[in-house]
Amino acid sequence: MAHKLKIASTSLAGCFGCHMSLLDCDEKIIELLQQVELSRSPLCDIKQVADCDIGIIEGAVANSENVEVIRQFRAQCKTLVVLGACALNGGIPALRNQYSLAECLQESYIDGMGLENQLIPQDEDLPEILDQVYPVQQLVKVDYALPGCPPRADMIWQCLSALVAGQQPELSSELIRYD
Amino acid sequence: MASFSIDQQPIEFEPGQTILQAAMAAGVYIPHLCFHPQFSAHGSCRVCMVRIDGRTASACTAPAAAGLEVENLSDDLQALRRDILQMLFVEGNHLCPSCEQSGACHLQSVAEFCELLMADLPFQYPRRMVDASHPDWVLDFTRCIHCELCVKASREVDGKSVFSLTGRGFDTRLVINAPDGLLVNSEFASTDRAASVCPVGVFLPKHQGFKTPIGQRKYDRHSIEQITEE
Amino acid sequence: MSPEQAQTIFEDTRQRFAGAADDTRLLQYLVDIQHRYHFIPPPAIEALQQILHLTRAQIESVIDFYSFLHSDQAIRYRILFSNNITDRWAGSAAMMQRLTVALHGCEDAGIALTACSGLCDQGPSMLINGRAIGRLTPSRIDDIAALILSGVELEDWPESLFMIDNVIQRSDRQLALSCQPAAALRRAIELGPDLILQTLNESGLRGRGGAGFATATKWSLCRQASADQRFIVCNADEGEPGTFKDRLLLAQYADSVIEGMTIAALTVSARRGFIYLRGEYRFLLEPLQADLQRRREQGLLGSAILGQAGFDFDIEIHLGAGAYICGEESALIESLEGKRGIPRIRPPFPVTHGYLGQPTIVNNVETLFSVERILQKGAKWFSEIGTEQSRSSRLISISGDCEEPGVYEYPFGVSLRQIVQDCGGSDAQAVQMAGAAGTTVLARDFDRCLSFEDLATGGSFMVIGKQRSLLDMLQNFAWFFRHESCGFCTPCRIGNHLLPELLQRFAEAQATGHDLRQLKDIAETMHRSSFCGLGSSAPTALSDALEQSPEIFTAGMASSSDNPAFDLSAATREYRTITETESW
Amino acid sequence: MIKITIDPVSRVEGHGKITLQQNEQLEITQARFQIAEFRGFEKFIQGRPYWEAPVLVQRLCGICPVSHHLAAAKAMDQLVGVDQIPPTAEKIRRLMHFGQVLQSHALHFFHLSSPDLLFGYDDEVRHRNIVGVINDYPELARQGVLLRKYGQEVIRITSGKRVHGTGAIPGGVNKNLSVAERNSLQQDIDQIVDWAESSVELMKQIFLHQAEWQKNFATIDTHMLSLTGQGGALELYDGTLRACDRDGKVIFDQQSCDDYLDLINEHIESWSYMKFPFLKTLGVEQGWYRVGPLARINNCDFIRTPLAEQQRQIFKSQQSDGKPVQATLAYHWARLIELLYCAESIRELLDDGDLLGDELTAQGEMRLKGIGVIEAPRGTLFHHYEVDEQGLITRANLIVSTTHNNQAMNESIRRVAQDSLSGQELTEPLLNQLEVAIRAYDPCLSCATHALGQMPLQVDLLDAAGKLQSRKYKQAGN
Repeated sequence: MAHKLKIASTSLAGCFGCHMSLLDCDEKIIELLQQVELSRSPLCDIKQVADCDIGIIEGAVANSENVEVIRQFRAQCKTLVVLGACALNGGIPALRNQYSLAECLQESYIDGMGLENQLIPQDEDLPEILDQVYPVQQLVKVDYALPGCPPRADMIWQCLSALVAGQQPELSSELIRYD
Repeated sequence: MASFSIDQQPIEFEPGQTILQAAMAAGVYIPHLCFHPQFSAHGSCRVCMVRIDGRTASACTAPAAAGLEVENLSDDLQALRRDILQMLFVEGNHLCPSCEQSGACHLQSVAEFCELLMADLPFQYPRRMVDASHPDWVLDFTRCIHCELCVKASREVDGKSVFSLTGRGFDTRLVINAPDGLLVNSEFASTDRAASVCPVGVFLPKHQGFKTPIGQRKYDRHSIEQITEE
Repeated sequence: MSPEQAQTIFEDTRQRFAGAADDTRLLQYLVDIQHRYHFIPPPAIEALQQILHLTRAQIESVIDFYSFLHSDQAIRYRILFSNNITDRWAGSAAMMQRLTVALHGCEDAGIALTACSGLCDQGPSMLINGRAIGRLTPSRIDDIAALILSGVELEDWPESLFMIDNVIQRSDRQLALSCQPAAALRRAIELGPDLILQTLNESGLRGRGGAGFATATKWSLCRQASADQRFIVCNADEGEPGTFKDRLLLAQYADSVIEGMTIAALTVSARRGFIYLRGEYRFLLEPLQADLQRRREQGLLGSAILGQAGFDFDIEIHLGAGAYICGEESALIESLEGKRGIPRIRPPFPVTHGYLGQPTIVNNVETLFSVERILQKGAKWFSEIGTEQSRSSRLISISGDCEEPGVYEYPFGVSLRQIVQDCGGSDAQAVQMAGAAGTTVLARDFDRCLSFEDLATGGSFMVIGKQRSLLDMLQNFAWFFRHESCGFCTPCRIGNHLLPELLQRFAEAQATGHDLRQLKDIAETMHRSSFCGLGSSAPTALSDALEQSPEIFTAGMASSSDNPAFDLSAATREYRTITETESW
Repeated sequence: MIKITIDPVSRVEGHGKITLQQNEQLEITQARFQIAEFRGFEKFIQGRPYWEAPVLVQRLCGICPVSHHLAAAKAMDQLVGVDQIPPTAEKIRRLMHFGQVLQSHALHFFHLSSPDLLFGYDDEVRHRNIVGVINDYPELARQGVLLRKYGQEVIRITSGKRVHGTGAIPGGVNKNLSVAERNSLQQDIDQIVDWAESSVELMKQIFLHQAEWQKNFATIDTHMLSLTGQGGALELYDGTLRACDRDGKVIFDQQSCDDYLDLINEHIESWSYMKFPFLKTLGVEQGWYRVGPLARINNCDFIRTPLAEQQRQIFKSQQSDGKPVQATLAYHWARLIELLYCAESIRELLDDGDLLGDELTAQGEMRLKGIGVIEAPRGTLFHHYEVDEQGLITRANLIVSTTHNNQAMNESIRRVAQDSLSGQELTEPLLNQLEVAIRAYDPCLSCATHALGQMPLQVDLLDAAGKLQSRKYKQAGN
């Protein structure tokens, strides 16, 4: 029996829209899921990313936990596929880079409307927030970047189905949309 | 008529035309950003780099001459364009998802055409104020690519000098000629050509954003190489 | 500023410039205003708007472009330390530190860095309100601090502080020849334009600015261009880090240079000429003005020069204001026209469409100097030494790690080994040729020759001792180009902005394989696609190092990983500070 | 003391985790659901032009972007002085939103929760997922995928894209439906209604099959908040606020959404980036409540569409005393009733000629404040914006659905911890019960897919001083 490719996926600071676009491959996703083995992914209960053939990341890097996860993925996955504007240029979360972190926290937890009390959350179990939102490729090497918010399903499909078939994906301009 | 070739295809030209002008007249697309047919060449964006008889040069400034062999869409030139385009993407705040210029933005469409998948340089995320002082227009300066088309349009078409570039180097920025630097106190009028010539999303008409549905926007219908600028 | 003060400045400005209001002189007015008020006050801008019919934004954009002009506030003593690598090697950082400490809390003084001030043979150096001070030592710094703290006007400072030495270490036939005012000019009048061009052609003279374009050809093209007027410009914007030979020529051979300009004017029928003098050489302004005046009085400038009816030519001096790009000839012309120094699209070239769109010859100081030599002594005398493609000799400015810095004249074809030996740079690991934008020649290649065929130079020759870090030098050059890129084109504006930060990762030994690749890619993009020579040559030393000295980069790498360096603890520092603050 | 961390529980508007503390007797002394991510939308939207808001803020969530898009658009209607958008615009928006709720509910049930429900929470980890469902119940899986696809297509046709489109603009919409588009949607709608109906049936059977367990698991008695429509109808797009107490008695009703700040405040805990909303009159301790399908089906008096109304009555009959159904797992059932309601409503709307109309926007006098409230798939969603005279946003307040359930989710995992975990060595299936509880809420932690599944279960053994002594990961699979 042919070796089933192992795939992991996760979302960092993002909205999950890229995973949604992956599911927008519709019936084809059933086909794809049967051809691969899932490692850590939102679709299953496997908790840790193991050695994988393909890792899929969406979302930007905004806190210390994101940094840890992205580094784990890079270390464990042979091929890293990065989805979406947040991951590739910070996307909407990067609008926060227009302000300092202090200003953002101040607005949410001190000056916000309808607050009963005022304090900045801080707990040993909470990850530390980064000074700004960073794109993924400023931390780790990216093998395939699929832009878009989210990348269109046909682009994701083109990329993943080629990788699963052991081919080099062709991401031509007709598939590329940044918005 | 004299001719030269672009990617082996013969292109006829009029004396005085640049390579880019001749190509556009012949319907051959050379990716470009800061050039607009209504205005003199600027030469700043460097996206229209081509190879002319083995030498790399910008098509918007290079005069057409008989017998030239011009290389345009070869892999290494497209790669060079991607390297230039990604610099523009990391310089400003080009967040296409929430930009109302999406689908009608030259920078976006040229980059999509050139198959730029990601900008692999450190993003700068400039912080600059939005100028919404004018009743009809908002200016988002963080998207400016310094092409000076608005500067020229204001001067040459509108007969004013509302816009200037100031500063030097990476601090180069667009400013408005008004005592307090605000658009509303300049000579700018809502119908000025300067407002409609921007290839990116600096000039935003107020209250109009997102009125064109996805699928019907300028570059949804045709990709950029099929559209001639008006 | 009180309304009365504002009114005074407004009126004063109007009166000074309204008489001959000329918007091409905008930069000159601004330089003057800056000098007068220690900044450009808003009422002065208003006055200029009124008399020049320019918009406020147009004037402010010029102010913003030049680093010696300021519209924010008056600072009585503006001090700029030359940040050229040779000044740093000579200890400028410690001098700056010393002065900063001494002037701590003094609101009258502002201290910052500037690009090479052209005193590399007598560094470390500084500019104070545009006046140069070299040979800084702790005791001179203390003197300066004391003068500032006691509020002594700059004019009343001891002259000894401002002494500039002009050291000729080696003369060959050109420097050895004295200037006999009018000798060359008389000869030129005898010959007439055609034979002047023929003489220049036979001499093999090529432009000394660096590009090496044949001078006779440039002049012929200018002469042939149909036009109402023609202009002669002497490019004295000697900004290439490490070069100062033009400074010496302007100080000691000004007559030759001016005569070279006059010969050019005769050849192409130009009536006006400019010397574009870099702001850093402001101390040469008055002597040069005096030279010009003397020559006018001698009938060597003005109308009917040497009695020749119709031979009318005069020269004015324009000051730059801290912009390296203005050494590029088309940017220089923009600056002469009073604008920001942004290079123009070429073609057309200045030689047909230059100042005010008219044919203009822009020649380097040394080129014009050589013209005078050639006309004095003949083409054969000039061309009998040198190499096939590089006739005669040229001047080089030697600085850095050598015992005898100064100006040297060598016949073309001399080996670097010879030069290094002559100047006492026996411990050199390399030589930086042609400034920050030039090439780095390692000691193993010292058999290479000074010539257009092999190693061309604009005149800068910085000797790099074994004890120096090449990476440190690259960082210094990266700082320089970030400071000096005009910002017009994409690769130069952004590439030069990104490189210092990347190099810093290597300096901190945090870099990775990814960062190394990125350095190469950015350099390549800048080199291939920049609009002008500044951008395309800015990464030359970096590219040389990547190729010739890869070990300096590997030493700065934490890993060869494809992942970029990322400092998590730096990125979370702000959060920790915020959450540890009790005052929320 | 042993500390157990389930980290990350990503996707509740980002990332969350569960932490438990066990003492030496293995009793659970603390259980917390913490939100570990902070994005700062309220700040960074400041200074942006108001018309960007609907497009920009939908990026809060890729699973229910339309809900954010429309809540913001409704706020923008107020800003541009439009109290009533044209019928075409309103119906296009409603259609878009029905598509949204349909696809989101389908996704949650079929792709994420059905493995727990079909195989049990203690099924083998490698099998307990959508691939297991595809293999064991291929037709059900296919129906789930196609139901979701249909919802996404409704969104695409009305907003231009399946995820993060641009359909709604201040004062209306930017497109209507073409005849061809209408026809294409009509083609499959009967099938969709059928599948929706059979999914409710399936869920009902599952619930009733283990009724006792289903009714008790993670169950807590809470107040409930939702919008209701005309006459107390189930309403997803518009309406007034109604809150009922634990016994189903009205706390307030027919309250204008514009007054939400008089009704709801938020509390901040240092251990979570997610705030804790509460009913102002009842205070922090007593005022917390639940939102979402369970709250909506409990709170409403009837459903306008017949098939869904029938199902609602069956659902309500579970509670003989007429009190609200408080079973946490009943969220799943309520959710599928809403799925059916959406399918029926789409069928009805597609027959409405207004969808093809040309009047897309209305105009009015600019105002400086706008509040838009909508029922997102996971519950009531508040968007509040203030702008300056120039049209730039100066302030914003967003209370997203999942936030309302913050306290309830914490209470539910405490309940599970006490009932099932306390006094035991913790095993993966036991810990999965915590996830099953959270999952019932379908928290939009970038909106809860089976996402809790991606949490590595990290168990930290602490000494009495709270110092870490050892750490092990409860790993499943691999």
